Amino acid sequence: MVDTTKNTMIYTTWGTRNAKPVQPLVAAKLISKAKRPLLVVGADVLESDVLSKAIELGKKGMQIAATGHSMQGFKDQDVNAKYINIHFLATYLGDKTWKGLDGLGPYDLLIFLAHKKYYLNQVLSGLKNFTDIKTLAIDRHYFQNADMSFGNLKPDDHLAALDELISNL
Amino acid sequence: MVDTTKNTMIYTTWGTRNAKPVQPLVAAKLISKAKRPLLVVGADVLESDVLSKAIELGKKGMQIAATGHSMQGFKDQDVNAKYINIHFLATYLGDKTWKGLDGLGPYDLLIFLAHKKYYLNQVLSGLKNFTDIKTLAIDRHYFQNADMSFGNLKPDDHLAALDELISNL
Amino acid sequence: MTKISTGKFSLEDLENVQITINNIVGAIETKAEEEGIETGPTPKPGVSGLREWDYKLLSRYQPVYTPVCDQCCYCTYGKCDLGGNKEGACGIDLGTHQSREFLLRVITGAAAHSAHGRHILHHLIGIHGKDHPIDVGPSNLFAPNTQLVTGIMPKTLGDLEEVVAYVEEQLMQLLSTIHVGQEGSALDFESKALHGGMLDHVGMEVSDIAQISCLGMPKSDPEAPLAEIGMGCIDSTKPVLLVIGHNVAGITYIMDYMEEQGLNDKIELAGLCCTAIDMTRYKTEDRSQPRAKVVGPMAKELKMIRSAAPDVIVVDEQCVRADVLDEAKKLFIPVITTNEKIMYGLSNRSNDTADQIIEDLSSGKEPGALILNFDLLGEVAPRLAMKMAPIRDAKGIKSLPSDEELRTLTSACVQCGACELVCPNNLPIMNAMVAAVDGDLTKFEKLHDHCIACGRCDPVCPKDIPILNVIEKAAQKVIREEKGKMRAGRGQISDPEIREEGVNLVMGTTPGIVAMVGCSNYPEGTKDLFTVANEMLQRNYIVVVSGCSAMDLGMYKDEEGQTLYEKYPAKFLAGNLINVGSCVSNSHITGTAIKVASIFAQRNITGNFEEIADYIMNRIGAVGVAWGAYSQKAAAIGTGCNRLGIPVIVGPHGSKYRRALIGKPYNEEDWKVYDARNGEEMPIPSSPEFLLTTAETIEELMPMIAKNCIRPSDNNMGRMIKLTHYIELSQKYMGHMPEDWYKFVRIETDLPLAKREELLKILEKEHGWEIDWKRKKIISGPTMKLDVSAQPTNVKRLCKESVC
Amino acid sequence: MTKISTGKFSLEDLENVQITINNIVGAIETKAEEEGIETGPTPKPGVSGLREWDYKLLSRYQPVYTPVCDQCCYCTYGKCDLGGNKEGACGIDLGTHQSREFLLRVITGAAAHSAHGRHILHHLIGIHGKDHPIDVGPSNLFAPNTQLVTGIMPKTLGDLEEVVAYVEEQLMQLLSTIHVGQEGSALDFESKALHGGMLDHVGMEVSDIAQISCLGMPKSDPEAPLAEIGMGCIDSTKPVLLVIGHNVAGITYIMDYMEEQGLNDKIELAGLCCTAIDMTRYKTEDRSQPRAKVVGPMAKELKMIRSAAPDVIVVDEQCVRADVLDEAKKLFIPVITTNEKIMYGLSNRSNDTADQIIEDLSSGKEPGALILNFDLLGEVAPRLAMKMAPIRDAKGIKSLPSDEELRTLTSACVQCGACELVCPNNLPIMNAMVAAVDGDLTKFEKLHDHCIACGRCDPVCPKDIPILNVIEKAAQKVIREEKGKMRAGRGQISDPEIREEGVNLVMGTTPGIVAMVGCSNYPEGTKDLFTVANEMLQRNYIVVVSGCSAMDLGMYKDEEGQTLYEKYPAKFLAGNLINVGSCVSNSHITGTAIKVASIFAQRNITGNFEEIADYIMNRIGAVGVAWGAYSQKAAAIGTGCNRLGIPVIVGPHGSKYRRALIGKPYNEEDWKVYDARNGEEMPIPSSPEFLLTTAETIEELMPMIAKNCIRPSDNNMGRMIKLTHYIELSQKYMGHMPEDWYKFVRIETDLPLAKREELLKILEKEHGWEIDWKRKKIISGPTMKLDVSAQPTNVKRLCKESVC
Repeated sequence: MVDTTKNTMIYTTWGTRNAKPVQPLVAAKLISKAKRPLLVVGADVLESDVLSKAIELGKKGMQIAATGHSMQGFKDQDVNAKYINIHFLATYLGDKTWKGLDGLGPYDLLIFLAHKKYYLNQVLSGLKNFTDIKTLAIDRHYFQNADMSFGNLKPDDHLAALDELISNL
Repeated sequence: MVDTTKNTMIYTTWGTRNAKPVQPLVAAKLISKAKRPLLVVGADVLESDVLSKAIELGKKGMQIAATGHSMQGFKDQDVNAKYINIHFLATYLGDKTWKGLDGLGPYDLLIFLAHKKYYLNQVLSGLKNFTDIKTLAIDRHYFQNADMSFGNLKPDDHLAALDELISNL
Repeated sequence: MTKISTGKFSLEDLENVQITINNIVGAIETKAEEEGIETGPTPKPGVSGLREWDYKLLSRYQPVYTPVCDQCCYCTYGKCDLGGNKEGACGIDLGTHQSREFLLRVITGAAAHSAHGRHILHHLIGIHGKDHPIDVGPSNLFAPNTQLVTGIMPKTLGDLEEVVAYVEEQLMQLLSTIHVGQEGSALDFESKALHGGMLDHVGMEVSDIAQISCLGMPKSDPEAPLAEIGMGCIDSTKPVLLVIGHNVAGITYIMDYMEEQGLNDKIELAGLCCTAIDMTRYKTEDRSQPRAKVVGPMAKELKMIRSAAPDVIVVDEQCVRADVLDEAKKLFIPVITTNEKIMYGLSNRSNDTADQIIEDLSSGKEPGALILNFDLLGEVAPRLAMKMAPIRDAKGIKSLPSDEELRTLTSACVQCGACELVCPNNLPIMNAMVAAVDGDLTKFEKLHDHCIACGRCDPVCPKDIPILNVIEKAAQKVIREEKGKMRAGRGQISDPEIREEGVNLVMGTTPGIVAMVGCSNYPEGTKDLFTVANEMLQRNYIVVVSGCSAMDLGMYKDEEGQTLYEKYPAKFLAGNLINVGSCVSNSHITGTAIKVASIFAQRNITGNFEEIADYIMNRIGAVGVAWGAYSQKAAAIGTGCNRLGIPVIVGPHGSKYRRALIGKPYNEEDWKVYDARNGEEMPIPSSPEFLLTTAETIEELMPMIAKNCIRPSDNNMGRMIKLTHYIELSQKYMGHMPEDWYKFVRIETDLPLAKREELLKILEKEHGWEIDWKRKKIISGPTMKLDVSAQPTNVKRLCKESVC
Repeated sequence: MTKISTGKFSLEDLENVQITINNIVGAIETKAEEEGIETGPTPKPGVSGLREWDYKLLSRYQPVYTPVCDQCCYCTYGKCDLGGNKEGACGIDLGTHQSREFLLRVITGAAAHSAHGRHILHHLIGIHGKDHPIDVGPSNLFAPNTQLVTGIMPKTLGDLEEVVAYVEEQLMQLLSTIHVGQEGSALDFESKALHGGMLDHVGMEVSDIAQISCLGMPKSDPEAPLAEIGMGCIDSTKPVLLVIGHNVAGITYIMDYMEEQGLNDKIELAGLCCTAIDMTRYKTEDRSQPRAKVVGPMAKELKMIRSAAPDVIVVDEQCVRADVLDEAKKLFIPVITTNEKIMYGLSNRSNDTADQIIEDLSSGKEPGALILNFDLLGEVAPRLAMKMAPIRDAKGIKSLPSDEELRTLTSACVQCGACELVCPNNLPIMNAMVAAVDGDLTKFEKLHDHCIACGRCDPVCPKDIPILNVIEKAAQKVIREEKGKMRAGRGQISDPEIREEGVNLVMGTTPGIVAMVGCSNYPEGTKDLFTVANEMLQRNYIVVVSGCSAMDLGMYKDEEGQTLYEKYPAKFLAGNLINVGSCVSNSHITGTAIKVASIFAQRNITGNFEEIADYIMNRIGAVGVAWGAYSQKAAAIGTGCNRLGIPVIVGPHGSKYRRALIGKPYNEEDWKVYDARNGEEMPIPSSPEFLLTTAETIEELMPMIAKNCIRPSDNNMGRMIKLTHYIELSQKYMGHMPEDWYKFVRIETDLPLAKREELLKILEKEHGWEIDWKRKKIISGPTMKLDVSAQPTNVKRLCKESVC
């Protein structure tokens, strides 16, 4: 078992509010409890072993918002993935009338995986300050602007943490 | 015994570095170990029961830098107090050639008591970023720009914490 | 050769054509020459034009940085953590970034004043024409800052356009240096900041002399009338028209409409901030009673709105809260914006009829309107106020809790401390809540004065107590008593006044000028300001005030029920209290110092900045105090004073300006100047000890003022007077004899008369000076000599050639 | 009545007097009238002059804020925590504060360009006089941005002064609104930001047309010569004179001195950033070989200095690292500052002799000098380089570690991760260290391209490894191969070119213009830029580049060893690659769009901003890409494009600009315009879908570009072409058919020819459209009709009166 809450070292701060570090089990529970979770997967997924984990997560029934060109990784996989630009996604999420990628209504939990740290932290900064949507980062960096996040992890530990998370869904 | 490390709530942040919260006993040890400590007492000392504690500290042999008009409180008390404007003090402390209030050389620990929170935090911001001098705040607010600080305390708890500190010197 | 000058011309061979010549190359120098005035070395200096002077200042008064943030977020390489003075991605370190941040505040402030100047100048030229003469009172030196900096001696409104254009050009150069990858030296950023501060005073001067010349404002009038001031003086039984801002241009149309329509008695016209001051100046050069009442400075804005008294709010620009529209909406108060700087997202109704606009606003169809057409504004605002008052009465709109509700609300407090944590002054709100539950409102009454009504407390209360409303309700008794008087801004100090008082200032027999300026972000309430002014006036200092400080000072009365404005006359003489006017009138304070150099000392000021600043620094004992400074404008004003060698003290909140300029009295080599008679170095007292610093309390402030009025040029009478006040104020407020008093003693006659013997003993005993006790003379000890004919200067080129 | 115009005049009755008339009231309108041109409704618009247009843009493209900081530290009430969109002490909330912050970045950028313009204009007028004609090539429309915005049609350098003065005035008005207590509406701050962006393009245009007219730069020349570029092309066996910055004014004196003294072959003259570009433009209008070599953009600065190759560094302004002097000092490289914007605290030696300065700098007595006298600069810099080279050789100065040291240093790495945490791109430095210990440098070679050489890693290493030097040393092999070609900036697009290509653009048969601009803060290295340009050029897009992008693009070669500049011609035609020039040349990109409206569509552009922006937004398929945008200038450039209706995509770091402008395609009511023929509403495709947004990767970027080149005015051929590229690029780079492709189909001929049948099937099956399979026609389904004679407009007043 990996302790995903240990290293929350940050380089700069946006303000006084920082993400709560979570363990994989807690993250799994959060996801399980969510009614409309959305897994947002960035293009970094294509450069690592994380892709298979993302697909596994998708196969658990979660809808995937594939940002950047991560769609490449979900082609012909049996997952519900749709492309959307992450900045657009964040914009639409701020609009209470938006019906989601599938037209079925708003999401109650966003789970982020495989993003550029500086970029996602900005997107999360917008969501944190201007929406009520809960956000969870299960990436290998500590995303301080999420509501909850894994800490900074080594690649292997990260994969192990994702495995633990998936096995608890 | 008061736990002075519990409440480190802050309203805004300067950056990623925050003061280490300390217990009175630890503060006392730090002071005892210091070769040239300087107790910097602000004008808020005149409006509270803290004055007697400041005088007790002074009587332990520590030199007092009396900022604002706190000199009023040290008049005819048997303590070594000298008036200095706190902004001047911070300026001189940044100058390695300054010989101190008594001409005997540089200080190795600054202890702060009875200051306006926003004002001292600014002074500490300068010291933190541009000097190597260790700073300790034993005030009733958490001073995040000090190296070490009590947390936010209720007035009575603060007096008790000062008593504990003094008794351990 | 026919000489051409600016102005309008008809030429014979160009029938029916009138040419307006605006600029002629070399015209500044030519004109100056014609008038027998030599132009100094730096007319219209560029960014580096006065860098050598700045470096002189900065070598004695070194920048001290107290960052408000350890990070930089200017560009997308960042954000960067510069903590511990690390370098960011562009190579800038924290110190240099702080100097850049400071520069940014200064030019933001300067731009606020100068953009105001550009606006009102454009407006007034539109009405009065470019040839409208500048008339500021009994002065030949109309525009001391302008002439000093640009070399231009403006005679007409049109002449001022070139001045503003110069300021705009220079400010854009400075703004460009804020960009990533520009200046890399903290000292050069500081020099740029000083440049920006200097420009600010030019911008302010243009604004104020233009409006004084056109709007019937008092012209150097010591007997300018007294206006009513304070929340307590507003009669809310009438329709209340509240004006907020800094630029009176549009408001004059409202005032004229009310006058023409005979509405002066029917509508309560009240103003907040400097527009209020300028409303009391508008058409009062005949000393008639000002037609508007002054509520107070920015700290009263939210309180005034929350009182629900205003029926219409008109805002113009600067120091207007960003939430005025939101707050007003809740209380069904329509808001009219009148200036491009603040439009609040409202529809532009400038081309609609008054009837349409009044209908839409009074029906609530629109929460407000943008009206840039002042004729229309003049009609809409008063008519709307008349219409809104009964509508709002009928709706029974109120904001503050009832007595009953007050008890319920205060009982709800769970003493969590969140409000105290977010309060800028960490005020003891919890204690006041507890006391109020027991019916004791005195703690809230005290809070009311200390509270700057920023409203940060409201949203954090876990019990949803509307804390600010509770404070305001609980303090109703004292608010009703907030009635005072303020002398309408008198404008510049006139030339004859300078002639009379100059010598006393330079010799020190008038102990000093205390300029109390700036905003109302006070650490311990507004009364502190009164306390300081009263003390210094009793000690015969000249107290000059402006803007927020001028307002706040009028809110308090002495034991006899008199405000300081009623108690003290307003000439430029020792022991007088002078309100120069609104924020832009601050230029007259620096202008006064320049005038002393010009009129009393006969120095050439035209394009001759360095020499005059050097003169002022070494001879004029003036100290600026911006006790409640909050804004970028205050940073600009202070920095402009600094470049002229005038030191400024700000309150503790001023530490958040990020940098101070503080000297080191213990470094003897820093306190030397040349004697211009022979170029020899001479030691000077370490005063001013700083150019910009903070003080913690007014008790600390007062002896600081007195001490820092000491100048090398003091004669023995002057030095004795200054030293007396320094020692007395230290003893009175700090409870001690200052440690360094002896350093200012050159000769026994410098010593305060009443204590001379006592002090001679101390000098002998504690400092080892030799005293001739028979003649009560000092034989040895002082590091400086008294030599009133010495000519102290920091500028080598100003020394007689023989030696330098 | 005799008509007077600006210019120089002699008058008979004023003997020997020559009057220069600069401004005549109403002159803009008069002049335009004389030339048969009607002035539009908004010459020289004020801050609110185009607010209605802005509100139209902002209602479809709403601001989206991604704060870089949740706090505000503008004034001493603060700092305030605005987290969760709370209000601060002045009443401003986080969203509004972000819009203010964005405005500040925009005007900072605009000021950087415009202050540069003011400087070089002043300089060139000093040499060539006010009457020097503007000559930018075969164009009657010299200054499209200037004419559009101000209504002025400049003919001479002197005419440009009024233009800059207008920009300065407006920028100061905008800067003033940054002050606390000004604007309270986020949308009005956005409108102000758009105003600032528009001003930026005017300021840039003035800068560039002034220098093109005076410095012998290529004038709309498609055959402008090719310059050498890359760190690998610098010959450090010669004395190396390195120039850094953006303003070539002073550097031309160095180049002339070298030419006169026959030093061109003796000194290696190399440039960084836009000064480098302008050095390759200087005196190359005859297509002669540029005399300077280009090192690259800002990301190469620290690497170039750390290589220890430069013997002298000369800096001017903008995008110069703040630590140049410190870094250079360590390597005994003297630094000369030449511009008031960057003085680095160096002594002003402008009045000293060349010999004195060279002596003091070569002896190490002074680390550098400020020289504002360009004649002196021209002599000192080359002579000093000649003198320094042997001195530095003799000292054996080197910076990069030896092979041996490299191994020791990389072995010292303890894999703590501190460097990766502070790296702006979180680059995998630890892995590269490990690999290097085993002798594998390929990971460092890859890092070198991704690394922007900011140096944030160096100070945090607990083992004091000079990480940046390690990267540079380890990548020596690839650095030596960094040799490419860049076409010298050709300047504007000429009128004849517009006439030829305009119709293809408006009808869409040229699939679009991709303007690749801005800085080098790339997320994944510079090669991405090459990849994008190459792809789009092969697809027949017009690719326009400038500044950093223009440089970086020249660093890469295709399989045949050709750079894109060598491979593609540089006319304004489909499939051409055009380098317009340096940063200020970006104005020619917007200028091109304005020219299409003017020359091809015969619209009046004079003071007619709204109509032209409306035209461009609805008809010209242009997309700006600032993939590595880092600076405030890039924010200003992009925002200026936005006000003209041109969408811009920035790289992921661009999210740190704090706000994007993004539309909502799912809100159908947002995607309607009027048909100007009759004022009826007509639906339009949701393209551009945004005005400013970010993309994550270039694979995502490319289909975004293609899609957002779609415009309502596309004819069926044009739409088919654009759709083909959109679909193909999505499939190629994203691996999927885009979801929304069908929304752009109006008629079967809009469908890509090769896939028509397949796509018709999808339309029938998945979207329920009715298809006539015999005739292969769409019977029902599309929400829009194809009507090439429709005149889409967002501006009601431009519709025929009958209906609107």
